[in-house]
Amino acid sequence: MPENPALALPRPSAAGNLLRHARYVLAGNPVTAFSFLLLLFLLGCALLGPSLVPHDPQASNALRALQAPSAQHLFGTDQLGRDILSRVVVATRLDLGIAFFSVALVFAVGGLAGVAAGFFGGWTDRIVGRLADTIMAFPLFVLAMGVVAALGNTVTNIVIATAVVNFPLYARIARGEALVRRNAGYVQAARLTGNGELRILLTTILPNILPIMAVQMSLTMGYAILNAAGLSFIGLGVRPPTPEWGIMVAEGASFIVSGEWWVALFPGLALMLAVFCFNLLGDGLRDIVDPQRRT
Amino acid sequence: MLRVALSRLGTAVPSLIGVVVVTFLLTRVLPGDTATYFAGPVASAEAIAQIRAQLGLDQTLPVQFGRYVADLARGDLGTSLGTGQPVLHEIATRLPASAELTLSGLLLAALAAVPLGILAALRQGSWVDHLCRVVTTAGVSLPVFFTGLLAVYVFYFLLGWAPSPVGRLDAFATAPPAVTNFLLIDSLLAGDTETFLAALSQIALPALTLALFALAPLARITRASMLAALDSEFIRTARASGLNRRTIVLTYAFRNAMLPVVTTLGMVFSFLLGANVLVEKVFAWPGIGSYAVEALIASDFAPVQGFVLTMAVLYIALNLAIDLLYGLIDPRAKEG
Amino acid sequence: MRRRTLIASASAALAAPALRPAAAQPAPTRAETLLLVQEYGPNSLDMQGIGSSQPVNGVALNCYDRLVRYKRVALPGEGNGSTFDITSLEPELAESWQEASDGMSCTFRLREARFHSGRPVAAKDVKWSLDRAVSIGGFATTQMNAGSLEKPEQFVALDDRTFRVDYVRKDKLTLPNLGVTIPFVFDSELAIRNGGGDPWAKEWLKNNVAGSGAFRVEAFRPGTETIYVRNDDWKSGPLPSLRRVIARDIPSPSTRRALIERGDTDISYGLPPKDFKDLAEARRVKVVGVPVPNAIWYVALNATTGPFTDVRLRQAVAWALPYEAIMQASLFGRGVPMWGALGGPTTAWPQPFPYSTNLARARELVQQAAPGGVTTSLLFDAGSGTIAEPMAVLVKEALAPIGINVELSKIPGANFRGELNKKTAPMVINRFGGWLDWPDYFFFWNYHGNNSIFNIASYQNPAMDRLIDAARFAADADTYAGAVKGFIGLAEQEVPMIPIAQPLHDVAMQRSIGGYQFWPCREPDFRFLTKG
Amino acid sequence: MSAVPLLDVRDLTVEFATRRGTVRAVERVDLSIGKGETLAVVGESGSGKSVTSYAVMRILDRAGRIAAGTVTFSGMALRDLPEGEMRDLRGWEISMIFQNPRAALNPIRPVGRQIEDVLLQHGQAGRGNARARAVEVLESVRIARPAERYHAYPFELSGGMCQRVVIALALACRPQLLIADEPTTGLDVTTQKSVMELVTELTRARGMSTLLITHDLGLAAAYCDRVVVMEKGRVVETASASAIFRAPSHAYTRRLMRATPRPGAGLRDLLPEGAAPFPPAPIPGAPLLVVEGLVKEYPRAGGSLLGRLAGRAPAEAPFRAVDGIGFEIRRGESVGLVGESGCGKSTTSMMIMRLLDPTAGRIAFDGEDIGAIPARRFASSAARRRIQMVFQDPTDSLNPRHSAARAIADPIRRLGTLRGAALAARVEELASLVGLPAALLDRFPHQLSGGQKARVGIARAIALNPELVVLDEPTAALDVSVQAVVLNLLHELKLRLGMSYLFVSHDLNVVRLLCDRVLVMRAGAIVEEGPVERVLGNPAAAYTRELLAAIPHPPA
Repeated sequence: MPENPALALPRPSAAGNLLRHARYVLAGNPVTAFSFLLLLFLLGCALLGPSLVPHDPQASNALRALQAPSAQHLFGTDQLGRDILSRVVVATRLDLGIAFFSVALVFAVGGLAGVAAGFFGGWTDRIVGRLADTIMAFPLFVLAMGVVAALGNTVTNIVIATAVVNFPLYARIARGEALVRRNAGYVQAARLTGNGELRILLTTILPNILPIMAVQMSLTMGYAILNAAGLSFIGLGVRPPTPEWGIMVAEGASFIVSGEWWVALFPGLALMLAVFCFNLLGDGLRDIVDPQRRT
Repeated sequence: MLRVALSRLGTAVPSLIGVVVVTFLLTRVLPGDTATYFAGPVASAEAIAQIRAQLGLDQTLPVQFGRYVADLARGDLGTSLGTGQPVLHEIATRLPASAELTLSGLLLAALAAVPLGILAALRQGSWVDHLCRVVTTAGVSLPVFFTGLLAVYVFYFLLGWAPSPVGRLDAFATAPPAVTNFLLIDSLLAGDTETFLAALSQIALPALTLALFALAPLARITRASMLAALDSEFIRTARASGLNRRTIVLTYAFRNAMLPVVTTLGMVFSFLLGANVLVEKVFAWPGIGSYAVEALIASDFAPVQGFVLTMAVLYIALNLAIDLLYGLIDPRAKEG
Repeated sequence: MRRRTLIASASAALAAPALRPAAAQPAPTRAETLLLVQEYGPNSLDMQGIGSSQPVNGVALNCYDRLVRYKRVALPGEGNGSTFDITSLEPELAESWQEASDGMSCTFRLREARFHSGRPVAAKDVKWSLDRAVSIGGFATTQMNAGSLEKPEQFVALDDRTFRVDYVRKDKLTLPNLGVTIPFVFDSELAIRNGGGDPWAKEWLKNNVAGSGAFRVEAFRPGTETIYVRNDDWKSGPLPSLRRVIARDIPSPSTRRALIERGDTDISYGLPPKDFKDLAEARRVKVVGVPVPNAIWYVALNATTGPFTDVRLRQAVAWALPYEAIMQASLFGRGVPMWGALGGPTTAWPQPFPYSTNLARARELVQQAAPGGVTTSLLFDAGSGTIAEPMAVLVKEALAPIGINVELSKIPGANFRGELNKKTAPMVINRFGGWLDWPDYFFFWNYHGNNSIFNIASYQNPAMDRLIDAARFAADADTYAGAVKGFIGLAEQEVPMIPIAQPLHDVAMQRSIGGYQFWPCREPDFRFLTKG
Repeated sequence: MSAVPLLDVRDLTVEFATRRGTVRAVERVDLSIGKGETLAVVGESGSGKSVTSYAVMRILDRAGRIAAGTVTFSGMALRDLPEGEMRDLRGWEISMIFQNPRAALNPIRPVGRQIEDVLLQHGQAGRGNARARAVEVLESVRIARPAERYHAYPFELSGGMCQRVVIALALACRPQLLIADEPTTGLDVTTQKSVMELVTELTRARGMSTLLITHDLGLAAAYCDRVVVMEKGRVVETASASAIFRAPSHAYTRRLMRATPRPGAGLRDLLPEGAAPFPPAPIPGAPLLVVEGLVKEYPRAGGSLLGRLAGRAPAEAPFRAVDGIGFEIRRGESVGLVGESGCGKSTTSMMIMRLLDPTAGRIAFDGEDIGAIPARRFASSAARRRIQMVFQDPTDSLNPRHSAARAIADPIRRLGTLRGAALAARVEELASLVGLPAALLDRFPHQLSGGQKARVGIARAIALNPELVVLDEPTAALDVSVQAVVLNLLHELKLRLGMSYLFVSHDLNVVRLLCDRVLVMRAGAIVEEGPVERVLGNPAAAYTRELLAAIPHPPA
């Protein structure tokens, strides 16, 4: 075995260590550092955006419809003369919100189910496994469409649909991680010290797989945004006139051929940037959490 | 091998039952009254009731389910109201189009992603690595419908490099005699270069659009599994034995790294097959994805059910194929 | 009755190819082949069948013959083709016809025509086809009933080439209704032979053409393409100059636009109004826009439940709508304004209502009716979202300042009719079009107390019903004119629905394409089209 | 030793770029090997012994680089050699074998092909005769039926067999120097013996030089001419094997030698001088644990229902990991359970710990049949606190997210009554009992050394004053010097707290030190049982004799 001299060095504290590790990873990885900055920017838009934008994102003006980018309208205007920059910025909150809540939901349900399946095995495993298999056997995007179509196209249902299609992924990852740890020494030790199985699951297994799940959550955030955009393109998205990137791209798509490229391009870029950010961030987090398994 | 296959099929049965039940329920809770929709714009209440009875929608859910399962058992997937054709027939004619497109996209993606992933792993932390990461991530960050539209605009409308996006063949070309129903293969079999080129030029843009999307997962997994393989002890043995770099990278590291790549390839394939809905829409590709979406929007149950069942069967078949492929690559897999 | 169109009608002689083709034909050349792109194609080849989609009308039009067709009226402008006059009929399968002296039947003399199968067209085929239309149920039967064509007993085959229709009542719509795309003539022997026991051969006719029309279907690939080839033996009109027509389904409107702009297709159907406007302005391709007879984009306000039971609020909305903005941003000018009329109602239909954007009056009316303001929701069909969605957004924005808060609800196409059937939606954006171009026909569906699905406002007013009924069966022109003015005036007063615009039906085609023909069903008629 | 060394390393310094900056893993190391000589490099983990060998081969990880020094092989300066030439040298002039032979082979390539690859690479065979040559090479490492084994995959071979293949790979091109990096670590003693004998024989016969890298002084002494001792990246002593055992000159070497368990040395002898001798062990009391007819069966893998229906998998007899064993442990007694890997000793200990349910048999603890209580429910049993365990891998057995204090307090919180300040006091008391500085209690496992983690594990095990403690190879993952301390600590605690031990180990020398009685297991059964002096001094079973004979003996 190659000896790793770094491991032999004394280490001060967990938090400090993680911070230093993060800094090390970021310094050696400008792409991840960039994605962190991007995330801060997006969060800034989501929190402060509505009070910063130059125009009312919903105010139409038929006289100014479909104007190319100019000093007054940096991103141009759309079919109804609304300021695209304002709409793109304001949409950040909704899009990030959809992504965040769907990921939180799937983590809570899928992650927990997966951990239980991996840890308890037996029937729990079989039921969760079957459920995940059944969902996997569906084409995911079509399933998401079906869920939204069946429940109605509200933000809540988009969140639910995104969570449902991600369930197998989370359940599988959590199951795998729990399975590896099910008979780890410290879990056996916890049994010896009188912890019940459920308690071990919640206090021992779950916290230990959190970092790996965090990586997945970041990657899924990007997918959730894309998913919502795809649903919007089909016409199952958020209700108009609420600004949302997917709808804006879908609406703008019909103007590309006629030369009004800005209508679709800027929301498309925002969408891409956000998904890009979360994907890179997920990669970066993986480097920090688990350098061995970066994919 | 046979045992692996059989046990795979055994575990797939409950999933299949689950898919049948979920699909049935999902299509039944879809809002919208099919009967009203298809009765036409100025239908009387009786006309609607008549259509409802004709569709069997006036029965209770269990009865409808029973009928549905009985039909399925006879291989009858029902008739699409949207296109008026038997679903089985439509899926059979449309599946090759989707499969050809998806496979082409996947092939393109694999041809680009695998070398890229290997390179990134070999030069971990270098600019190649970062570039690979940024490019592939950017590819997966773009909604496919956006990429597709942009591609049509630039390559067809502005530059005129690509032919008009009107499906698998341009309107004036004649399809080669059907053998595999893959136009590229059939035209070659028929020795018809002209049709082959026509089909190739039609498939190029949509396949590229799909490939761009499939690039990221493949490149990532290639890179990761190459890193893991390169890091493993047998590579150290190979290096210590003085084997040349080519043998080490390709014969030793890459063949071992292929296992997760193959799994991901299968996953990406099944994902794309269902998810190229949007690409099919943009490029007027007569595949099953766009078929299912149109049906879903129209609350047309039968095609949605048929599509989902087909996908489920494909998914199971695909996993089986991957298992068998695994057995070819990895002797350990044969042991079960 | 004169039909109002955007362009004053004029008559022009239509050149028709006079040459008969030789017996042995070379394969159609590209010049003889037309490529047309549309959003989606037919889902059946049988327009009488249940669940047939809009493009099936095109199959009925091109592959089958009717007894009669409407008189073709040239559209103004060089090479813009023709529209029609629904009040005057021309022969198609029938070479002549004579209404009985009591006005309660009409006898048709059939021409010597042959089906694609080679069998001569006989009166029994006509009877079978019309019997089928009134018996099959669904849309076909409803449409037949609209012209008082209700039961098989009305159709009598006198001999091989003589056919009589008996009337159940005097109805000015009866004869015009024989020209729509429902009462077309099947080869009844062929159909019955292949029907597999089904007397109406529903399944077989869905996938097979058994007609005598100008085109046969060479390939029918639903969702992909439909290919038509000319029937060289067509007797019911001049032989078409096109020998082959390929109709491709291209779902993406951008692609359809790109195809026509780059010259890769001859005709592009169903683009968003924005694209038609651009194409018309660029003038590289020809855009023919015909105001769709008897069709209107409107906002319906529920007069039975919800806030708009108060007529003042309905009027307030009518005064508040941003008509100009909608015309520009949603319809891109591809429509006829239906607002700002001066003077009383005329008998023309559609005709503008006297409302225009006047926020002060609107606010005043809201103050009177609901000082605290109103919150409500506005439904529209996702399927027509390109137009309806911006329209809805503009309506929402315009109503907010006068105290009416609107939540938009985009209903997927499949659910839209279901929602309308509930009769509870307070506010709906919709477009209605009737094939039979009479105002009483429009009002019967949209305002009558029998509360059809299209009376979206659920408007109930016995006075209105009396006027509509009076017009439908009016014996003389004056009574008719009086009733029509009466119900239009009432509608302007009560505004259960606020007309916004009469849509144009646009088609983009290469400059080389001639002989365009607009029919009530709006599908392209290949029989008169020319290329080059 | 010839005048001109075959390999000469001078002033070798290797640096690694880590997140904490540059770390010197090897510093100014000098060593040389003559033709036909066998040199051992001995050191504990982190001593830089393996890194030295990788530097010689120039196969350091990406992060590592040779910062200074020269490496001369047969007069060639390896450090400046172009990579292509260096590659030709590897496997051809210098070759290497590794620890964990199964992982060292490409898992999805038949072993014969892997040998062919090397032969072809170095021109030792052409396309035509590669296969025949590979079979010859396999035969030369005494692999039976080599033509058949040519097609075998590593997973189809035993660990010892894999190591033979690795040796075959290394010797295929008849190199001049063989570097063996911990070649037998992880192998059973009997396998270790045959592998080492094979290597010695082949290298002697071919006049090769060998560089043996090991942590095991005994192994080094038994097979090598000279020994280099390394500590923290530096060479502290170089001497002939016999000299270093007779008169180690450096303090570190002396400490290392002392800490190595060996026949004739007691527990206290492992520690530096000055430790007070232990008080005499008490006479074992009444039986505390009685095991009778204990059986554990596992179903064979791969028998799915459908597979069975298809008739592909006839119902096979289940695998018996533990086959009806019986023994007892008395109060205050320390019983050793020894055997090679796969003999069932760990399964036995898990069943006694009640982490695993037995298939049959009785486990009576203080008269109560605890074997009847399902493992899942044993956590709430009263007997739980009375039986505790110290795990093999101190790192794996501590929750990475819990501090040392929390780990030690955990059993008390769950099963004890102390709370708050009393609990904290008890944790500190336990820490001092196991010799863990109180300052370390707030640290997390990754901030503790291996020995410290072992102490935390022990403190946790004794927190509830258990009567029986199962020690599952508690020192197998530790360096010898740490092992010596931990073993002493365990014995001390046993005496002080009056506990009984079941000590599971593969290392007879360690068992000899700590146990009163010993059970020797093989293939699920106990082959010999008796007082430790009798069994190890005068074994009755042939298997026990075999085990004893396999332990490497340093030259007298």
